[in-house]
Amino acid sequence: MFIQQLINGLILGSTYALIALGYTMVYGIIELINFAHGEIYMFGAFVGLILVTVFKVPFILAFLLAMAAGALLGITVEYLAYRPLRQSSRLAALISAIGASIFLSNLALLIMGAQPYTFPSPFDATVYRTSLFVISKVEIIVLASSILLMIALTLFVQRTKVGKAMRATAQDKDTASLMGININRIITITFAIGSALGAAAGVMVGVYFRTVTPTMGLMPGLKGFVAAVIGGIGNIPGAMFGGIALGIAEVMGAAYISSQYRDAVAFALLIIVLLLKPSGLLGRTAQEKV
Amino acid sequence: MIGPYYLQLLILIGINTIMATSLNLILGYTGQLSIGHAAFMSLGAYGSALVTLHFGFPFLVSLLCGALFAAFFGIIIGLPTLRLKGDYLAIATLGLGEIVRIVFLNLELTGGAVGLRGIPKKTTLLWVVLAVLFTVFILSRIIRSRIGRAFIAIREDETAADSMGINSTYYKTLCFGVGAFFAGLGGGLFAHYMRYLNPNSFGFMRSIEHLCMVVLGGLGNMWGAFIGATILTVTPELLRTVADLRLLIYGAVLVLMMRVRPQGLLGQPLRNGIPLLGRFFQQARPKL
Amino acid sequence: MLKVENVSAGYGGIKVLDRISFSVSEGKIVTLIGSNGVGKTTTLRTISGLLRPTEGRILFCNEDISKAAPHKIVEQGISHVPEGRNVFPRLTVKENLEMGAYIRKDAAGIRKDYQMVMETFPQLAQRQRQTAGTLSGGEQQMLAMGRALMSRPRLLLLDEPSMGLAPLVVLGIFEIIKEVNRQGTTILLVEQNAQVALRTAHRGYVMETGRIILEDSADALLQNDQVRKAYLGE
Amino acid sequence: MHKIILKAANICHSFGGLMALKDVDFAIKSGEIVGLIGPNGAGKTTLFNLFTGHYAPTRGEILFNNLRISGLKPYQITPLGIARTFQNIRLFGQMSVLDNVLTGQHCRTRTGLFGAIIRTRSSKKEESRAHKTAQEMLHFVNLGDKKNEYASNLSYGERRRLEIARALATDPTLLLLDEPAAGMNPQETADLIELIRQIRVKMDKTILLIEHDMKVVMGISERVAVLNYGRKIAEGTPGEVQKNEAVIKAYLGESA
Amino acid sequence: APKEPANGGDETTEIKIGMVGPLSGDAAAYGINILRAAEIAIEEANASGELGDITLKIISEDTEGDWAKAANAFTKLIDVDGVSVIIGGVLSSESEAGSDIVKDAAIPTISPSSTSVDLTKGNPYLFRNCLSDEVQAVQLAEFAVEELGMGKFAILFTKNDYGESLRDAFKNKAEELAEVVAVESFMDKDNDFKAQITKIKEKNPDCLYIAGYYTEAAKIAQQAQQAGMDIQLLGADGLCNVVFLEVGEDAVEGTYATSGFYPDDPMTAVQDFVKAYKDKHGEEPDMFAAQGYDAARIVIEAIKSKGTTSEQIREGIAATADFPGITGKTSLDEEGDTIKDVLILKVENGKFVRVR
Ligand SMILES: Nc1ncnc2c1ncn2[C@@H]1O[C@H](COP(=O)(O)OP(=O)(O)OP(=O)(O)O)[C@@H](O)[C@H]1O
Ligand SMILES: Nc1ncnc2c1ncn2[C@@H]1O[C@H](COP(=O)(O)OP(=O)(O)OP(=O)(O)O)[C@@H](O)[C@H]1O
Ligand SMILES: [Mg+2]
Ligand SMILES: [Mg+2]
Repeated sequence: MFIQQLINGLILGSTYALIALGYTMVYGIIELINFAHGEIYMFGAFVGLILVTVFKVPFILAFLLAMAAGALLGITVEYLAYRPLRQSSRLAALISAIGASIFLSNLALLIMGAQPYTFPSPFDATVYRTSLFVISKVEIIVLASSILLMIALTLFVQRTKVGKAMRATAQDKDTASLMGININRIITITFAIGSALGAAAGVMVGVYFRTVTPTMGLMPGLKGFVAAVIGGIGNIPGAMFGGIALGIAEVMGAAYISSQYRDAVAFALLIIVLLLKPSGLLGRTAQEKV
Repeated sequence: MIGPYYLQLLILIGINTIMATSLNLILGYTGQLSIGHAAFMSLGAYGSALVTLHFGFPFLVSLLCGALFAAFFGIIIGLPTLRLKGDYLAIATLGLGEIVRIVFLNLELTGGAVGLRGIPKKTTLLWVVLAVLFTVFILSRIIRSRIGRAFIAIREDETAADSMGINSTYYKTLCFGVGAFFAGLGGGLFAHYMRYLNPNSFGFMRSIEHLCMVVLGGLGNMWGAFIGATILTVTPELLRTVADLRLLIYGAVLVLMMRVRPQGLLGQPLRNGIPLLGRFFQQARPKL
Repeated sequence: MLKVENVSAGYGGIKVLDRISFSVSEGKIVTLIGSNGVGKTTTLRTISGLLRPTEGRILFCNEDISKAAPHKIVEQGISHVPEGRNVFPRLTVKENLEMGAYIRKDAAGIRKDYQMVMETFPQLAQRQRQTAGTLSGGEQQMLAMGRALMSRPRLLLLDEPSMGLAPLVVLGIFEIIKEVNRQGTTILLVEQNAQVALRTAHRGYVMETGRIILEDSADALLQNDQVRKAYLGE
Repeated sequence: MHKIILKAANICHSFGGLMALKDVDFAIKSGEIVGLIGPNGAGKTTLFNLFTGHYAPTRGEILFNNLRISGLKPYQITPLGIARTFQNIRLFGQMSVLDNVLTGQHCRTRTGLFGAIIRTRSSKKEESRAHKTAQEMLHFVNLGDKKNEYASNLSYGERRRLEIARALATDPTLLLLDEPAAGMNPQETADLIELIRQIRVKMDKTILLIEHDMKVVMGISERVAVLNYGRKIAEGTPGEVQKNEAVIKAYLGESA
Repeated sequence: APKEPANGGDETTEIKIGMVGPLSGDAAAYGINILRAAEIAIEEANASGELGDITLKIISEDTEGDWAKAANAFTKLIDVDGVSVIIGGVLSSESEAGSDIVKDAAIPTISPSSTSVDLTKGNPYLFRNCLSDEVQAVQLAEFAVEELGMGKFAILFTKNDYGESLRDAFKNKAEELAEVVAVESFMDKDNDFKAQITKIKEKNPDCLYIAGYYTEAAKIAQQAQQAGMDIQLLGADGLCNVVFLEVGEDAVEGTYATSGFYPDDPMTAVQDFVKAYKDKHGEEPDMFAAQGYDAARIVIEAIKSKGTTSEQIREGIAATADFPGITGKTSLDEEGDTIKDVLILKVENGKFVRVR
């Protein structure tokens, strides 16, 4: 049973990781807790759903289009709600983000209604059974795609010029602009990528859990944020590990302590992790230079 | 005479003012990002309601019990987590808030998911006004003292504060304790007004609401907390006239308000992008 | 090469620069000296586009750059070493230098210049993989200089490059400034250390509370009584 | 009179793999002004950080007035009588100038939560005493007329002086100044030198300062220690140090 | 005190009916469905002229699913809008928070869906017309043991008052008749139940009782199927929504659920309602909608029989007996609680069919 629970945690964790990746991306660059990320995730799921069910678009295409739509929405939100606050405190931007999040989820409610929609699964329901555990094809795809995205994203940020420019922008915008970096463009790209990932997560998780609702972004958005922080702010592999840590903590909490205290146990474990590693699992622990 | 609805709004404004001012002490003055304030509120609410129900304590005593109960947990919980900084602290407080909520959801004593019923209605507008004045009085006294300076020093630069001989762990804990005390007071008033308690109203979104009040009003400003609490209590009610569009507009209002006055209504304007909260909330600058 | 005409600028409502005018001709080192807070840094920030002038205009190679964004100005060939170094604290030394060459496309040239910077600042060579935030003050200053050089600027704006540096390094830095200039980069140098600045520069301007009060060749300024008293501490 | 107040024995400190300080021995006698110089990255600021408790030494021990202070936290060390300024100015920006200095008095005052709320007699007395001292400090560094400004609105030179006033307000016996003259012009530097002298004469403090401006170091120090790559390579009077071959090679350069 | 609507000189009397429930947030689906159905009932009543010159007007207030905000909604409806009667709250906590408010204001209130134990006890102004959890759970437990021959039960309940009271009732009965081997919980709106399912699977039960709502229940069914659990699923009225069938697909085949409402019931009242609802909103009404419709009907009948003041409406509602609702024959006991028949539905070929 332990192995099965571990796998359960791993899969649940990778759904969090999918969300956390986009989260941490934006978070790492402009140090903004992009509260609306959960709504972009929801939006992506809806776009994917509508394309597949109403327009009968093939899944892969719908997936890509949803990512594009997510990117577009992310850019719009950034432009309207965050850019005007670029020079202000992080908290002001946080409140603006909360406002944007409330706005978007209620807009979706108005348009789509409150009933959950069912996402038709594009994958067959194959289940692989071993003596120790059971895993389905969708689960493998979810896990694999989160790992792939993490690797791709890490390489992008660490190795490419744009990625480095993102990190530079994250650390000091003025100085970055003195290097010839177009700050607005970099931030736009960041939001585009982060939001596309958010939308991708929405579609993946929508397919995996089968339902799409206007409020589906809230909890996962929160968990994505938690995962991103647990992993170390702005750290892409960290987001992945943070997500998985959260998933496993939840599952183990439910399995071995009490399902009634599932989230409580998960949070308690994570707080303990933070106390041991105050800047996240993979965060830099370098001593502050005085 | 004002009607019950407006009376209720006034009372809620008062309670929210207490919540916002006490969070302001933690966030605005000491610079600690806490998003678990609702948990302290619930501790105070349940604490005071339980002593009223089980021991029949007089109202004032039960309020005090609730507040002390919250303060006690504020300190116990705060002590280990206050080592954390910035968003890491935020996550820890968020997590603790959720833990408190889930515990209440499962405790027999507090009625679990069904909630706690039959709390006598004791809170009146007069009590609320007195409690607000009391809170503001005590908090401003603290802020205008050596302790308040220590709080602000920690907010501005913890390293430098350490160098002034300020034991930042002690003061952060103290600040959480005091903040939790008043949050608990607000919770007690709330419980004895609503006559019913259920953990689900003390979740993460409630904490976020408190946060919005403080930021909207202006960090580190007592009046700001009051104004923020008033606006965010009244706005959703005013918007009831637009039914379907209510929260849609509410969200847009939050965005617009921040656009117009990013420093909060009564906050100080920023100097060249250096936010009110000094280094801490600014994007990382090189520390030379 | 650079012409600043009647430029005013400031922060929020506060006007810091009051219709200042000066020019920097190609191939020269020009220095701007003045006490703390007179607006030297503000001047440089206005030139590099971090601040918008409220009036007047700035011409670079006869093109008006007063409304251009900072990154456009860099592309024009102006590079700014900001006061207080402002290195990217969580990028490594190497990555910081690479950011300096952000606008360049010639990989080979970049590699060559990277070597050049490593030779110029051997102390940085030992710390290529260290994150810049943990460098000592002086090391950060070197890094900021090196980073600016990596963009191969036509005009280099230097804001107090000697601040916090060991005497030996200060001498070295000014040697480097001269050397860079000899290789064809025009330099606008802001310095507290007026003595060295005037000895290095060809021409100097003296600022006082948002205005330029004196301008002359550097040698002449070194001899100027007023300057000697106020800025050379004699 | 000339008793040793600070003594560091065999101090080593490493950051990860990097040895920033290696076997440094160092002592300061009461009433001295000592200069600490050395190339950039030599470990001077790190040494300060060890003295004030911001880091704990990897090896070695530090005694202050015969009390072992290595391993203590900054807030424990400051009350014992060591105060510092920072290389990069670290003021409380959104606090008034006066409040900055009052904060310096923190470890010399006692008022607790109760006293603060009730405003007891003793807390009022203490507060007015603190105000008086703070005003004196501000006048001393010539910032008397700026006391109600926000610290972040001060000019650079003023900030440096405010930091010194704030440090003095902790009533230290030993004052550590990290590059107090950085970014100042010659006139301001001259004023600063005068100020440091006054601190010693009028306030009877022992001073250790890091500085790259030789006019300052050689002008006021009685003794100068030189660090290079984490090791102490020379120590002596300014005259001796200036002539020291190793110091010239590593730090001063020929022409200085 | 309740305010009578001012209708000086008009021939028609307008009665305002308040509605309190979550119209946004996580629980919005429940509130919106109830509101839609109540609106249909009221439009029908106004159109049919059954109330003579009385017209009804519904005023709805959103709670966002938060009971504290529900308190504002109740007070506002009573104090500002002057409603004579309220339908709501939807969630139990909302009704709990409103309980004292409506009692103080003497405004009769009928909740279409708040199931928490003893909710209406001691409050003469608070009523409800939803199936009692006790009755549902007990009857299903008996049915499972006696008709289906089940012996080893597992329970998976949602961590709110609905899930808890179902769990309590089911567990007691099932333990009495057979054996309960596992009891696990989950949170509303959870997506992942594998940890609980894995745990339950270890215990090898032959039957799983899901005390929760349709979305989560469907996912549980699916995940259980995927985990290789071959198990009989049981549930309560919370399952009865098409979403359960759509999401659950073949995993929910064979599930038995108690319900008060069966949309394929040939009864004309039911068919009329289903048609009206479908025409207006394009989807099949669920149990919430049906109960909302019935709550509104009970109010209308009360007005018809007793009169238009709040007190009269209260008397009318309290007197409800053998009311032929679309959710079955409904009577209210002296505490204001419902007495109603329980149906048992089974999922067959992707549709609910009535088995009892
Ligand atoms: N971000 C800012 N916001 C508001 N005022 C500012 C800001 N930066 C500088 N100032 C003010 O503008 C004036 C000029 O500052 P500036 O930094 O240009 O001086 P400077 O000549 O470079 O001085 P220093 O030698 O100290 O670097 C000063 O009075 C300063 O207080
Ligand atoms: N927190 C840290 N992490 C890693 N390395 C550090 C840290 N702090 C300092 N160092 C390194 O230790 C060495 C000594 O630094 P220190 O700041 O003491 O130099 P310094 O003598 O004060 O130089 P400067 O005169 O330039 O200020 C430097 O090489 C620096 O890079
Ligand atoms: Mg300057
Ligand atoms: Mg140093």
